Amino acid sequence: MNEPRFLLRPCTWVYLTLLLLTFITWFVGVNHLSGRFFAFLVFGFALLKGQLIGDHFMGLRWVAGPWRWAIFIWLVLVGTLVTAAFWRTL
Amino acid sequence: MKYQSQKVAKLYFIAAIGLFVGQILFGLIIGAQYIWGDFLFPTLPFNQARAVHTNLLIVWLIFGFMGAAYYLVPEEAETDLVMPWLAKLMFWIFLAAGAATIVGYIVMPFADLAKLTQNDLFPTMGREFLEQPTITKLGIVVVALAFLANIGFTILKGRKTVINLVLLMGLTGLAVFFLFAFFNPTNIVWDKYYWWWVVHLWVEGVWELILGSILAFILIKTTGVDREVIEKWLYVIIAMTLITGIVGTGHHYYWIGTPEFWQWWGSIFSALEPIPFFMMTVFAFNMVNKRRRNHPNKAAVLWALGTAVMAFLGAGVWGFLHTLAPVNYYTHGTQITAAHGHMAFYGAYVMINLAIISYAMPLLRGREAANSNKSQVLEMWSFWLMTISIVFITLFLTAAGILQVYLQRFSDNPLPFMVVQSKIELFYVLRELTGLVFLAGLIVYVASFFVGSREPEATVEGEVVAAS
Amino acid sequence: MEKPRWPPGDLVIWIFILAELLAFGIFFAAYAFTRANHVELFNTYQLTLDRNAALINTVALITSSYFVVRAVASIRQDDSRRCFHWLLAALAMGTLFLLVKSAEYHHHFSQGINLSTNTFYMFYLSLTFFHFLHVILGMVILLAVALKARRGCYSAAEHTGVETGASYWHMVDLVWMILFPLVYVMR
Amino acid sequence: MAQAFTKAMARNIFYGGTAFFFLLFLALTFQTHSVVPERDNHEAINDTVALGKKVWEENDCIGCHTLLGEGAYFAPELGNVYKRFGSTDAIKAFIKSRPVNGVPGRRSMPQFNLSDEELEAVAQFLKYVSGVKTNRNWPPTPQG
Repeated sequence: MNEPRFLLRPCTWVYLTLLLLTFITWFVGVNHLSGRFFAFLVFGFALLKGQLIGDHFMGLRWVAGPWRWAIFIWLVLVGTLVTAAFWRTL
Repeated sequence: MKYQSQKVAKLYFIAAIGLFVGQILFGLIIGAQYIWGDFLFPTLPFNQARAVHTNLLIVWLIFGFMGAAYYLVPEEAETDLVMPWLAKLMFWIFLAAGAATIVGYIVMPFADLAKLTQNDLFPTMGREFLEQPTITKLGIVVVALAFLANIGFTILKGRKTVINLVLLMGLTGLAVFFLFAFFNPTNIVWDKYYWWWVVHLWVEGVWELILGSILAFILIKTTGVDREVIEKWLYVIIAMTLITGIVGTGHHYYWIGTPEFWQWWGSIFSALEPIPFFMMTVFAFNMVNKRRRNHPNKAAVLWALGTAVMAFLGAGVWGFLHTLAPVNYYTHGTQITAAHGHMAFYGAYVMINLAIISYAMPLLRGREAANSNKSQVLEMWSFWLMTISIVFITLFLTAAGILQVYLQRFSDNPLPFMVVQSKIELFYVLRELTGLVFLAGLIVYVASFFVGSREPEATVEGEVVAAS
Repeated sequence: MEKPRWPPGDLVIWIFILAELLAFGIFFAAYAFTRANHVELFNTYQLTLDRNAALINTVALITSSYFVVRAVASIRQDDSRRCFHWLLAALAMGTLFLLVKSAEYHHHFSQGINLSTNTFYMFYLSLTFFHFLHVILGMVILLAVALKARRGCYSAAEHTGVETGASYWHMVDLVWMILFPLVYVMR
Repeated sequence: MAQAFTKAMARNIFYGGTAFFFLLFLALTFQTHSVVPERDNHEAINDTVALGKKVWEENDCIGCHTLLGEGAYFAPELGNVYKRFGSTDAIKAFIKSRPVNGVPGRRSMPQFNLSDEELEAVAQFLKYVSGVKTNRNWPPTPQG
């Protein structure tokens, strides 16, 4: 292991971040918070979580070439389409 | 040809080509009826001639598949067919039953045929593509069972290759899903729902397994590429085919009384259906580029590549054009469907049959590897004539369809069906003229079997440097 | 060390991951655009969903993905026993997901809700059920990998199978990350 | 190499994927079965309609016409013909009046010489089909 250890493994930090973002999303959900700010906040979290999973769990961070961006591109596409559809309704 | 019993394939191929000629002639007749409505009326009304056109297509394609199976299964399994006599017997039974049915369509009104064949006892006839009298359907089942037994036992006895297994799965699926042809409830929604289990699960399901395995066989033989590589591609392609195609059946369930959710499931999965066809194109060109040898039968390679391209265009692209529910709302049941049907059937199934016939026939007729140059040149002419014709037929029908949709369904003042038909007649004339070119191509194709058969075989001009 | 040009696991699984993501992506976009035409309906019926169940399920999937990451790390250190245990833990989390989701379905079905009830439920049931089936498929793959790991079929040198199963499972997790806010929360 | 693209893997995906999606298809079919009775107008099915469907089939009507968009594209859509014509009598009158030798230069429906019972039955069958509830009330216009 030549990466510095901050108490926990990097993947554990990622895991905790995912949990934190999930709890915020849930909090927004159970309180029925609505509108552009909250909707796109939790959706942004979702995209971020997707990128973390792609990078760290699926290991694309350690890959060179086009596959490095496979998940990222998908997230951008889905993100754009969903945002376009939700924008004027919120 | 390595095994004596492969010879039985020749019968099947000859019958297939003969029926193909019949199919095209009747196509021209109904094409003419689109222009001159009273052509041959009332001797041969449109519906009877159309039944001949479509049924001949199905029957000759199945003859071709069976011939292909009898040719390639022994070679792959490295053993003779277990029951060559049964293959011959079934050939004559199938041909006689098929011919009798076709003659029945031609010489008598449909209702008389129904009476003659006792349709009352077990009514199944008179549904699109399944027009056959019940007795013919039963005959098809018997022939299919005997055929599967013959092929199946041969495969069990010999070497088990992926090509043989996939082919067997495809042919078994063909037989199994045909059984839904016997389910004919009065409730029109269920009638239609399960009718598609025959039609869709055939042409967008199990037939593609047959197509894939025949294509893989031809590519192994003509390119010399490693079997492992080709078989892996075959698996990936057929996996994508069924993954998208099975739920893709939903694109037929938009407007027949079935629930709305099919519009979503059907649209999404059938939108993915072009993927396996695209992969097939990439696969075929890849293998030919990586070839380890130049095969002297250039015509067969041309047909194989043509299949991959035209199947993608006809089934993939033209299918996608009208598969999404919001588009299909307007195009369902118009000439757009006819356009797609023509190019898809030609590109996928006609061409793969002509490809295997092109590859196998010279060997069945005692050649070492290929026909003479002269014969091959003729055959390649027929390839271009027929293929370009079908492209134009498709384009003309698409144009007719777009106009039909606009005039009949989309404009502010929708016109009645027959009024619209007379307005788009020009395209039917163009389609019919192109159909004549197709017939010319077919005549050239048949001629290629007789021309240059005494001349020496074509040879390759020098070896390829093996690609890495 | 030079970075590899290929993602971990068998390349073929990545092609299928892309195909699956494409299908889910289209489904998500279809949901969003259909919602834009039926905002009232979607907002009303979204409230009938159980966000607590969705939270448990999200946590279950994330945790399970994390366990799979640990399983891969274990086999990279040549510890197939530990790899097996992490995979079992991941499977347990997957089972939890299936149970909670089944309870949700039971609740909806007992109210007579089905794909044809309305457009919102059509999407909700289609999307989550399609995903549900992927969880099952992913678990079958993980189970196969786990059993092979226990038999010691993998090593630090050769563990493509573990990476293949892991990549697929992370995809199942990834899709749920989008699905959760999109269907349960955003309004 | 990690990117080994093995045949065994491709095979597993073929078998697994096929089974998976076929089961999904069966599940959707099951779901279809539970809701179709609300829309398929089965209340209208009786012996006359059943006879009508047989007449429809034994004369290969689908060889020229479409029914809910499926069939041949040579003659008009009949899924909504009851609505277009307005009554079963109009349908019967049309079928009955077809000239034996057709119309010079134009398409014409053959004269099928149906009995009164068969005529009534096929008209009732078409009436039944027009009562099937299709999505978005397909076809888009009364012209079919």
